[in-house]
Amino acid sequence: MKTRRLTTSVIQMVTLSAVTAVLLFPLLLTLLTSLKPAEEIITTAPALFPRHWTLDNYRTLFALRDFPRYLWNSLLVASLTAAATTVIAAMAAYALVWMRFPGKRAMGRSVFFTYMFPDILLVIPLFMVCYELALLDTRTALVLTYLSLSLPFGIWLLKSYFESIPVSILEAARLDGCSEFQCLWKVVLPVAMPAVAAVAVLTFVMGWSEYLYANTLITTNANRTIAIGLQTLAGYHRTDYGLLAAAGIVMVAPVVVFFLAVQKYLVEGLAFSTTKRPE
Amino acid sequence: MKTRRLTTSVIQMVTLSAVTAVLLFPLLLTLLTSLKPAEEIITTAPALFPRHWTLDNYRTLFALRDFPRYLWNSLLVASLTAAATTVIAAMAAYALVWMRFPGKRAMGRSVFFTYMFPDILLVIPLFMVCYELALLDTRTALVLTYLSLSLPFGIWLLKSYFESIPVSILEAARLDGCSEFQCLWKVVLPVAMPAVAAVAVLTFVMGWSEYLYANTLITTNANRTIAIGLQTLAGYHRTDYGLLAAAGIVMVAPVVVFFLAVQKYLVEGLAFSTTKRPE
Amino acid sequence: MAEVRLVHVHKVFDNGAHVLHDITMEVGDGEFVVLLGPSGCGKTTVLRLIAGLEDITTGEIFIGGRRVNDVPPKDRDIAMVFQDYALYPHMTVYENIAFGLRMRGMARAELQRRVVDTARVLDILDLLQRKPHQVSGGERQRVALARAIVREPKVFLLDEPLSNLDAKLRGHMRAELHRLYRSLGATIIYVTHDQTEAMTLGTRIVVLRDGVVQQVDTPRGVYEKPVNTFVASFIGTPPMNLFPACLVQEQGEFLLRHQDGGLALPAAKASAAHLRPWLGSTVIAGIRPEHACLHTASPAMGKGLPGTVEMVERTGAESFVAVRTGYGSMVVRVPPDLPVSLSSPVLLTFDAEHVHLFDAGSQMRIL
Amino acid sequence: MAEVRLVHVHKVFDNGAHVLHDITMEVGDGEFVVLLGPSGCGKTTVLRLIAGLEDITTGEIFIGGRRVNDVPPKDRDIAMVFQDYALYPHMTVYENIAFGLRMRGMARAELQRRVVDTARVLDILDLLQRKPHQVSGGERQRVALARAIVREPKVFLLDEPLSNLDAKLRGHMRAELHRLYRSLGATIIYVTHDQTEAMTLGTRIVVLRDGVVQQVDTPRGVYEKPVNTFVASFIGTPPMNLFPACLVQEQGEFLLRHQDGGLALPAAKASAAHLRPWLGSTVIAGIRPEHACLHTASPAMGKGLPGTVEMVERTGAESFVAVRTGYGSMVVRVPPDLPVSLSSPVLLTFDAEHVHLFDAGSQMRIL
Repeated sequence: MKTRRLTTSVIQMVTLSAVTAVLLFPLLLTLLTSLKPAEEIITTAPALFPRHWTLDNYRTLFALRDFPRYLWNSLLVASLTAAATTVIAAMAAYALVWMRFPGKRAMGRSVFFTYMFPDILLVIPLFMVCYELALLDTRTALVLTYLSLSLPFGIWLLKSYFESIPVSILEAARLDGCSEFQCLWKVVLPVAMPAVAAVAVLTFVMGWSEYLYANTLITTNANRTIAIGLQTLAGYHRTDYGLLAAAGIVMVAPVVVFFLAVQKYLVEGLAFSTTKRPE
Repeated sequence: MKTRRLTTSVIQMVTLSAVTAVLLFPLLLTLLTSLKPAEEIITTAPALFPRHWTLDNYRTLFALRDFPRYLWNSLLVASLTAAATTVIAAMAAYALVWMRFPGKRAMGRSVFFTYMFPDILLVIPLFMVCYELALLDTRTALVLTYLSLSLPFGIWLLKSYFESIPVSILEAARLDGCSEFQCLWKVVLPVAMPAVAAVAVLTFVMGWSEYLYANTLITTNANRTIAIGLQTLAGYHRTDYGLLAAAGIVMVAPVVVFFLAVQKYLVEGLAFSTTKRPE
Repeated sequence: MAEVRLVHVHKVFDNGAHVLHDITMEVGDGEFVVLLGPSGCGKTTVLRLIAGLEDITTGEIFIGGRRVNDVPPKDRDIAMVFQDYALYPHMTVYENIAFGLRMRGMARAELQRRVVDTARVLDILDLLQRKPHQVSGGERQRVALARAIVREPKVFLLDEPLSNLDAKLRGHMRAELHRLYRSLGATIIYVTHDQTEAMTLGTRIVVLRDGVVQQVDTPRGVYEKPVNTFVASFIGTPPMNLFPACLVQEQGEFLLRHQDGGLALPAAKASAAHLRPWLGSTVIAGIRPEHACLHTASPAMGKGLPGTVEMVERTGAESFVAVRTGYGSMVVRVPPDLPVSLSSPVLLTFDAEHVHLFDAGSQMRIL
Repeated sequence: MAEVRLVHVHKVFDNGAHVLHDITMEVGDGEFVVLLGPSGCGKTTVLRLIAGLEDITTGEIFIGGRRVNDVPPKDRDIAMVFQDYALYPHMTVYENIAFGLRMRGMARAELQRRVVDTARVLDILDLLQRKPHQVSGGERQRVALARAIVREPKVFLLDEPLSNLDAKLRGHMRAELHRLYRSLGATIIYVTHDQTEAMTLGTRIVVLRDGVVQQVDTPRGVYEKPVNTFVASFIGTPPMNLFPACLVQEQGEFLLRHQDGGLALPAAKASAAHLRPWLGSTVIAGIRPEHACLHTASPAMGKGLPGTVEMVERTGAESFVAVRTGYGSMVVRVPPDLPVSLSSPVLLTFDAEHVHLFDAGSQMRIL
């Protein structure tokens, strides 16, 4: 028995490591590239691991005048998007699930339809809208645009989760003296914390890494986000893969850290039901 | 009573129309723009509706030598992606939910982690991989890339849905003589039809409208998809918004038609649980 | 504490389902009234209307003399125990119990005293710091009760509170609810489909069917004088045996005639004037399993309904024998050890004192 | 049909939970064996091991003499009825019933004949074209049974098949299951936590607790001679009254002494040699509610256990009185109309023929 369990553990670890390696291979490749000197990257026989480990690429990156500004812009836009999406989506999903109003069913469907809409189609109309509102080349325009992209998904995910909460808990809260807003704030949100966390993280990542709209709506260097910054860098340093890889790693680092911190919540939040083992 | 119900109906319809209009406003704007002559688009006082309705933009579009080819490429890539994703994701989700193997739990989490990964970060490594495999500038490269992007989402969505299927149904099927593959094919897939349809549609839309990778991995005009085609058009006809709008409408039309046809399935597929009215 | 009154209440759902028809009932101050009926009869909807969780379509509801049609749930001063307990999963037991008081702005010291007092009454003092998922089903039930009791509401509404417990625990909690009711002197409205709960807990029972009140009476009244065949067969396990018989009068005696003889109705019960309209016509006779008697000795021993043994169910403390007769299958209660063999011929006699008669058309009670 | 044998079966789940301990049992050809126990006792796991839905950790399982440890579920020739029925929601009732035959490649005509025959037996002929969600709970139950029966398997496994039905339907389906069992002559293994089902359906009962077999006996044996206090209190509603008493011998008679007197054990039951080891020490006495007698007339009327009435539960056909005594609360079964007032003093006497004695330490039966 004991030997068998040990064997199982070993098999588990090996399998797991292999799978993780495959899934994370692109990330690993980028990380290793970012730690190579230039002559090891552009070569006829590239190796996986650097022969000479170096932080030169990172030094170069942070010495670039605009890079910290890109980081700050992305942080600002992504945070505001995440916060606004979470709050608005929570209220909308609450109304869609538990309040009665005309056209509710159709509205629920529309939300999903919007979610399915190809982003690229909205570029031209959104550009026109921003132009009319004199919002072109502002970070406000980006936040508003990202909101319109992330809300459908956020509402849908929270709605799915809310639907798994028994309505009796809300009714108990109402009998206990809660207003609708207090029901949402004191009962639904704490119970749905995993889904709320998922929406916040996914929205943050979207805002952090979005490229198409950031490229269309932002025109001056001062307002560029890091996704565009990477592209700009690629323009100036077309063949400097080491520098680009370092920028990529810097860009993804906060996301990975954040994800690892909240992963338990996220997974719970997305596994709506669990197959229970029979007694 | 009757009056009241009528009033409710009217309110419902009005609300619904208003909401739909807001949600579909960008699409409407694009549609109307595509039906305007050029002089009505580039003007200091643009109107919502065309004064002169025209199909000129569409005529111009289809007269462009490459446009039909872009459409065909997109159709091919999107269909293959959708088909492959659905089949592979179904098998993977089945294994993750109902089969036992080491590291299953961690693998389930990895899937979600991958889903959360910013696409833009993968551009460089995927470019390198395609280069090594001599797949640059092929539609195969696009399909493989899109698969790697859509599988995590597809697996996650099907897994969530599968988890809501009682395991006893599968066990009954096994006792009735089904192999694992027959369980998937004869029991799970028909029951999970809504989720399967959702994955197929969403994946198709993704492949149909993806821009970043199509732009990176495809270099010759013959292999361009319609998303890149639009960008190319925008390059040649930078200010011809009417033409761009027409291209956008052509691009989104099959998606809208397809969506309307299967929307009932989709919505059912995504509402995992329903709040039951008490007796 | 207060009384609750429903006056001509109707409920029609948005989808057009007319689930409650003209419900008029009164629950006196300090009464324990049980709403009993099969699933889908609308009993839970009545409770939800009283709580204010659903709007009533027409009619009026009064709590403590005040019309509450338009009063929101939180201002009706009622407490409800839900079938699934509806505990807040993210709060400890203490916070669950305290939540309602806190929302009403009670001072901290008073709140703490009340929560601890209530927890002591329900014997859950040592669970206060746990989360709901860390306590057992029976304990969760107690927490739900504590949350209702701590508020000291005018009326308690209980929606099938024992249905999620296993049989053993259900018996135990039934006794405890009874004790609690006596010590609180509360007004309680209790919904169940379990007639044992209704019989043992209620001071009065309201039997509902398809949204219509069938009978309002004490448990004993409902059991001994069901107003129609529905109530007669719904109350009692196994249910009352119902069979058609012809009512005749012979030598001044009322007689239920069946193919193999007749059953004389006791003079004390059968008043000639009352039964005359049904003379000569077929009525539905009802007899409970414990008021029928099984004779196995000799099949030719005299008056009685002959039949053959179809099934024997022995529960240990008693046995029930299903006998196939000319009027269908009839169940008789017999002592646990009575030797009965399947397919053997037997004779049934009935205790005439306990025969029920119903009109064949309206299904309403005659006698 | 075939017999089923489990030999020293253990089950340890992946998470390390050791849910079954050394289960050895035999189900004869054509027997109806009920696995009975509280939730969490492992009874469903036993069924799933026999079905092959779980692997056994150690031990052996034989079906019809063939060792099936490594035989996949589909080749064990067993049929299972699941607690939630597990009907295929996308197939009609006909397709549900036919699926297992179709998977085994049965010819179309033969298949159709078998499905229709089975549907006729279960009285669901007119439902064949409906989907499962279009039929009622009781009908779904019949479809699940039909799906099992149509295969004509060696063994039927039923996992709490009646637990999702309401009380009325449950009684009805119980009778029908009994009828079906008699007509099929099948080997049935039936899991339940409901002792009424176990008592009325099983030819033998296996009582499980925490993954250990407590007793294997006929319903009557389990009820009348429970091997330990767990079985004694698990079987029977309300449960057996258990209380400590001192076993002494006075004038050649064995006596259970309690504070207010004693209870002489009948000579026929009490053999001196057998009871000697416990003489002078405290044992646990057990008496069922129907074997205790309540005396209300005069509190000073003689020998008996005095107490006060704590609660009266009247179910209509009978009443149960809870009496608080020096040994805790005891429940007595009394006639339905016996007038008993709360808090009044009463005297309990016990039917010595039906007293059970258990060892205070091991909780095992002595007498």
